[in-house]
Amino acid sequence: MTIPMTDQKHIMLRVEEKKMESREFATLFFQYALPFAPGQFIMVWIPGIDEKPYTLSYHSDKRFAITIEAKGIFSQKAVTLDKGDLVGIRGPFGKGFDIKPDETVAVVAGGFGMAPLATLVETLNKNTTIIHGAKSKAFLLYPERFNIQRQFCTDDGSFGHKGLVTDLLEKEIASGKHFDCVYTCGPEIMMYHVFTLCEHHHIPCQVSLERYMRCGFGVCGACVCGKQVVCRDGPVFNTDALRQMRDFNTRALLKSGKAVDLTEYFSWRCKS
Amino acid sequence: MTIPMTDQKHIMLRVEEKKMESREFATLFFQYALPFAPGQFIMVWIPGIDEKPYTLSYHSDKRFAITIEAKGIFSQKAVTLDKGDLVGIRGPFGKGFDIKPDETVAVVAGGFGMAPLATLVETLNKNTTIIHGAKSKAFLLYPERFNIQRQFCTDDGSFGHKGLVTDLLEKEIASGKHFDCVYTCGPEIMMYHVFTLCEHHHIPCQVSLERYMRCGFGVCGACVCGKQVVCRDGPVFNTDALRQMRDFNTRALLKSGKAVDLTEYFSWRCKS
Amino acid sequence: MMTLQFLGKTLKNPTVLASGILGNSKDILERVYENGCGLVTMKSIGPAPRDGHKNPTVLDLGHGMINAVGLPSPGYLNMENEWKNLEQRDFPLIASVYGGSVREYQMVAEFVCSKKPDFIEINISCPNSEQHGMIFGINRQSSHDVVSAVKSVINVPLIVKLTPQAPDIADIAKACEGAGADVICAINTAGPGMVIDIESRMPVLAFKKGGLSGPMIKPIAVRCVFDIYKAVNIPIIGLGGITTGEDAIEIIMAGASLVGIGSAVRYRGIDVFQQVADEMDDWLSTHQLSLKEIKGAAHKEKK
Amino acid sequence: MMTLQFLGKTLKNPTVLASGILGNSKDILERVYENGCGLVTMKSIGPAPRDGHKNPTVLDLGHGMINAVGLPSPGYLNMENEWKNLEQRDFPLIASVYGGSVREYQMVAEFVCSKKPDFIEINISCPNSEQHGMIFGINRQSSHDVVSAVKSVINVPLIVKLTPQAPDIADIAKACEGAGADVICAINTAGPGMVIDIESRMPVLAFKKGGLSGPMIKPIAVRCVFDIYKAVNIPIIGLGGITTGEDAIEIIMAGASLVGIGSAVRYRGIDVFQQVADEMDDWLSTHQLSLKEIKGAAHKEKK
Ligand SMILES: Cc1cc2nc3c(=O)[nH]c(=O)nc-3n(C[C@H](O)[C@H](O)[C@H](O)COP(=O)(O)OP(=O)(O)OC[C@H]3O[C@@H](n4cnc5c(N)ncnc54)[C@H](O)[C@@H]3O)c2cc1C
Ligand SMILES: Cc1cc2nc3c(=O)[nH]c(=O)nc-3n(C[C@H](O)[C@H](O)[C@H](O)COP(=O)(O)OP(=O)(O)OC[C@H]3O[C@@H](n4cnc5c(N)ncnc54)[C@H](O)[C@@H]3O)c2cc1C
Ligand SMILES: Cc1cc2nc3c(=O)[nH]c(=O)nc-3n(C[C@H](O)[C@H](O)[C@H](O)COP(=O)(O)O)c2cc1C
Ligand SMILES: Cc1cc2nc3c(=O)[nH]c(=O)nc-3n(C[C@H](O)[C@H](O)[C@H](O)COP(=O)(O)O)c2cc1C
Ligand code: FES
Ligand code: FES
Repeated sequence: MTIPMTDQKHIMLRVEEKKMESREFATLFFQYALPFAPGQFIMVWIPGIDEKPYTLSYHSDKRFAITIEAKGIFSQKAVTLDKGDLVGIRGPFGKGFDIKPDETVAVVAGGFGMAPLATLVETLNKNTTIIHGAKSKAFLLYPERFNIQRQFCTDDGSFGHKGLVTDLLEKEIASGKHFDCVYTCGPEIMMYHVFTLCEHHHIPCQVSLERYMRCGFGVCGACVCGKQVVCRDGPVFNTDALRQMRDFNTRALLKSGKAVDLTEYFSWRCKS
Repeated sequence: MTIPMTDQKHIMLRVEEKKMESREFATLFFQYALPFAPGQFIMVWIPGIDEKPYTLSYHSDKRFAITIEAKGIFSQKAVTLDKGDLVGIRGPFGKGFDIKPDETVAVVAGGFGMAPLATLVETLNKNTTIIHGAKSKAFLLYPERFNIQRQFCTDDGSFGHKGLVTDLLEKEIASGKHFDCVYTCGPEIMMYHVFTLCEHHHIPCQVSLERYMRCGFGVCGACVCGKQVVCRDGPVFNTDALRQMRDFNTRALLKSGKAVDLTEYFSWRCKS
Repeated sequence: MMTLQFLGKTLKNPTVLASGILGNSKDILERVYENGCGLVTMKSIGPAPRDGHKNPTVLDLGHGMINAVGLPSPGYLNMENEWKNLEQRDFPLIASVYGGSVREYQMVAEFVCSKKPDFIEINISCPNSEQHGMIFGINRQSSHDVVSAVKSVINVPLIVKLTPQAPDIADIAKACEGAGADVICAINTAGPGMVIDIESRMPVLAFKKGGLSGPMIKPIAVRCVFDIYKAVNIPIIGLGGITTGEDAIEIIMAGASLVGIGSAVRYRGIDVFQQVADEMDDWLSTHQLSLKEIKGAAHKEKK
Repeated sequence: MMTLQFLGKTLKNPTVLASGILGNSKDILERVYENGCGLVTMKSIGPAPRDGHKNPTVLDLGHGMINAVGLPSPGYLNMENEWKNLEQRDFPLIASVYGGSVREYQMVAEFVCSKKPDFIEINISCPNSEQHGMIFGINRQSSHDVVSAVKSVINVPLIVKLTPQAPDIADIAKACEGAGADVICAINTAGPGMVIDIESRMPVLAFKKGGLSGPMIKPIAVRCVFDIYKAVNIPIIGLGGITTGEDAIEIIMAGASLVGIGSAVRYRGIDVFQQVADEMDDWLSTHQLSLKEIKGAAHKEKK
């Protein structure tokens, strides 16, 4: 018996173009034909720094991009990269969104959650409802992108509705609009509320989760979430999986492997 | 850059049928679809005994066979194998005969040399001249095979012409018959004389050489003959190669790697 | 048909989840068990909280992988929730432990033993930390010392996991057996190796070096198990590159009683355990043989 | 462009034919040279005639090979014809020697030196014989002893070929440097490994165990060269799995001055030397770099 095995050495690429989306968001473009389905991710290595997972925020036959929010050591370094700088990528990894053409769907993005959703949105029809929320106007990624109109909301009312994405989603549902599926990405607590709302209305849901990752291919266990392996079974999970996932919105593993509640997890992430 | 590499683990096969060609020659049949071109060889492993190179003496889409002459420890064991016995094979290895359809050719076999030539003969046209010599009648392999007629000769005159294969070949040439190519296999001294005769008459020649082998794929150096690697560049060599091969009919390496003249080489082979 | 007894425990088949593969929580260990694994191993537990190395830590080289995860661990005192979850388990469990000194191994193992795993494995063979593990496994005396220290404080069978970097692994195994080990587990990762990216001119792994695993190390694992089987009388868990049922049969013929699987989870998915067990079962029934009959069968001379 | 000076000899490029690959006669060494090899090595020469092991001796595992040829050699006294042929050579030559004792190494090397090879390599690292070679290469003291004994009787540069089985190969290299070695060659085959055929239940190699070579050992070779480069100041011949120009660049960045090629002859043919040299050349000119600039480039800290 022969098991097919392919080399996953880093593909070394130079930044072809850089676009600052705002002071904290940068998009890095690379010229490379990467096979990819919306929702999948790649591991991005900055030699000498670290390696982290990122979803593609743009993708075509010839090039792709990642959009990075400057947060910790790695992403702050990443947004300072410029044309000609070298990064290594591995992947794509994971399972993307399950997309059925001709469905009527909603896409709900929380702040930066729009990055993984962007390539999905580009495959959807005009009939799609897009709800995009953030802390404030500056955190609304790609304000001019897509030819489907978005409904915006901010915590501080600096743009669109003042309030939460779930407010807007609830209103849409209440208005009688039927959704075959709701896709969401954003802070886990937000995704949890979107999921709960969908459950209440019997709407299938697909969420894109985030956990600390090492291998990216289902071996090291860093990213396990309940019985799921986020890097391999996900990062996109559907309603069936979420119902049984006891760590969803409750627990995550620190780098040490210690299981902690999500508040502690995110405060750890903030420090490094 | 990715270099294609394929596993060469032994394919373990059970003897499907055994045919005693004579008291010293046995043909073992195996049911297995082996890609193969006449002149190539396989390494045959008898677990617990040894592993040696053999050419296929029969080959079809579904089965193949090797014909073995009982000589030393290994081949004496091989001819005692019977239906159901396990052997491992690796290969095929090497380059076979360069066959051009519609040529008028001669095939010259010395005794057991008919084994590697048999599958070649089966691809040739009726117009082919086959000359087959041996010590005596009992050593004339496959007396009933082929639907092309053979000219036989024996050292002792027990069958056909009394004398050497080169006598018969010379006669054919003298009679005005034109050959585009002469294929030969047999004792090296015989092949050398065939080659010399061909050179004299400007006839291209292809000979199948034999040397002690280990790897079968051009790495260990056991089988080197002049600048040629018999297992990989051969075992079939053409006139161009033979002209430059200073070890042809002169030198061979013993198992230790020691280069000796052919008489010493064969007397060593006789002992083990 | 594959059910077997192993040191008083009933296992549904001889497959074992290797330490450091997935085993970070009860939930995932349970899933591995449900996917056909006979016996699961937790990620190695250390004396103190440890983050492990920065990424890249794990790379797939095609014919195997290289890793320097660097023994991340919550630390043995910080896993109360996990132990509580594991109390409820309905599957057999190996707890793997490591330390930086004989005393640490002993301390961690003693504590972990109170949490009632079915077996305790000591990892004296990890190449991915400057201070931990491997140093013990390449020396006869230190292997002996750590094994006898741990053995004296636990009351479940002790598995000792060895490194192929030992110049004579059979000799180390013998020392461990003499010190009271109940089982030998062989092998941990081989090498170590290094991969340099020529564009950035940097070793790719943040720790630079890493241990090799997967198909490319199978011949090393088979040789180690073969050598150990000749030297000791305690059972062996054979692992290193086992990916198919045929691989499993091979290492059992070398002398293994159980078969560990790690990297193959990458190549065949989490249900590789069921696949390998089924393939073994098929092979055995086609050949009308039992596991017992093939154990150590490649040793014509002995047993 | 790739021409380089190496201990007083001019080499047309940094590729080296590994010992035991083809190198059985002057004719074939010459062909390897004509196919682009910068420096060729003869098959290791021993103190007495030796047939090596029975077949199977060499197997291709797909991602590399395993061999236990078993150091066949005509014996140093039985090669007069070969030496005569080699006198006429117009290519640089390494003669590789082995022995079963310090005295034998010395005896063989002294005699071989009188035949005027350009370099003598001592193989203190072969795993495929019960009595020869490897035992020296895994111990600091015995490595030192054999090197200084040989060094004292030869007048050409001395290359010492090491085994990755040494628990600390850099330490061995340092001992060899201290004893007078002019060059380190790393690595000989890794493992050893074993392949068992499950149908016959037999180890496939007649010698049972064998050394691993080819692509699967490249990470081990790179790590060894990296470690040795940090420890010594003499040049290194890096080999083990080198198959492409990029592999060659990688091991040079780890610290090698020359690049050995063995198993790759199987994967790419006898002209692999020219192919690798051309690929290196291409890479260097695309990157506008010289060999010198990339040597040891993966060591950001040092040199
Ligand atoms: C599948 C997947 C896809 C991803 N795609 C993207 C992407 O497209 N773009 C992108 O910028 N990042 C993405 N990430 C996150 C990314 O991998 C890094 O975690 C992130 O860039 C922060 O890395 P850091 O090392 O700089 O910060 P860290 O050192 O990890 O943490 C510092 C900061 O990160 C914030 N932070 C980290 N993780 C979280 C979290 N889970 N929730 C909320 N805040 C968090 C903290 O608030 C803190 O401000 C993805 C992660 C996964 C698992
Ligand atoms: C490419 C190739 C194809 C081959 N194909 C076949 C084949 O189809 N059938 C087959 O039977 N053998 C074939 N051989 C030879 C075979 O590999 C063995 O060498 C042979 O079977 C003898 O093996 P042994 O170990 O039994 O005898 P050994 O121990 O090697 O030698 C004992 C006997 O072999 C005889 N012998 C060995 N080599 C030679 C030689 N070169 N010339 C003359 N006599 C020799 C000696 O006279 C002696 O009687 C082939 C060899 C090569 C290299
Ligand atoms: C990513 C990864 C992490 C590992 N972590 C550990 C560990 O924590 N403890 C341990 O004893 N072995 C660890 N190992 C070694 C494995 O348990 C196993 O011995 C080795 O990988 C060989 O088996 P395989 O080829 O089936 O993977 C790890 C291996 C890998 C690939
Ligand atoms: C068939 C074979 C025979 C070998 N014989 C020798 C030998 O006689 N002396 C020696 O020093 N090394 C010998 N080696 C080891 C090689 O020289 C080399 O160190 C090893 O194969 C790693 O390089 P590679 O991966 O490029 O093959 C042999 C290797 C092989 C594959
Ligand atoms: S990142 Fe390793 S298992 Fe998911
Ligand atoms: S048999 Fe090894 S090179 Fe020909």
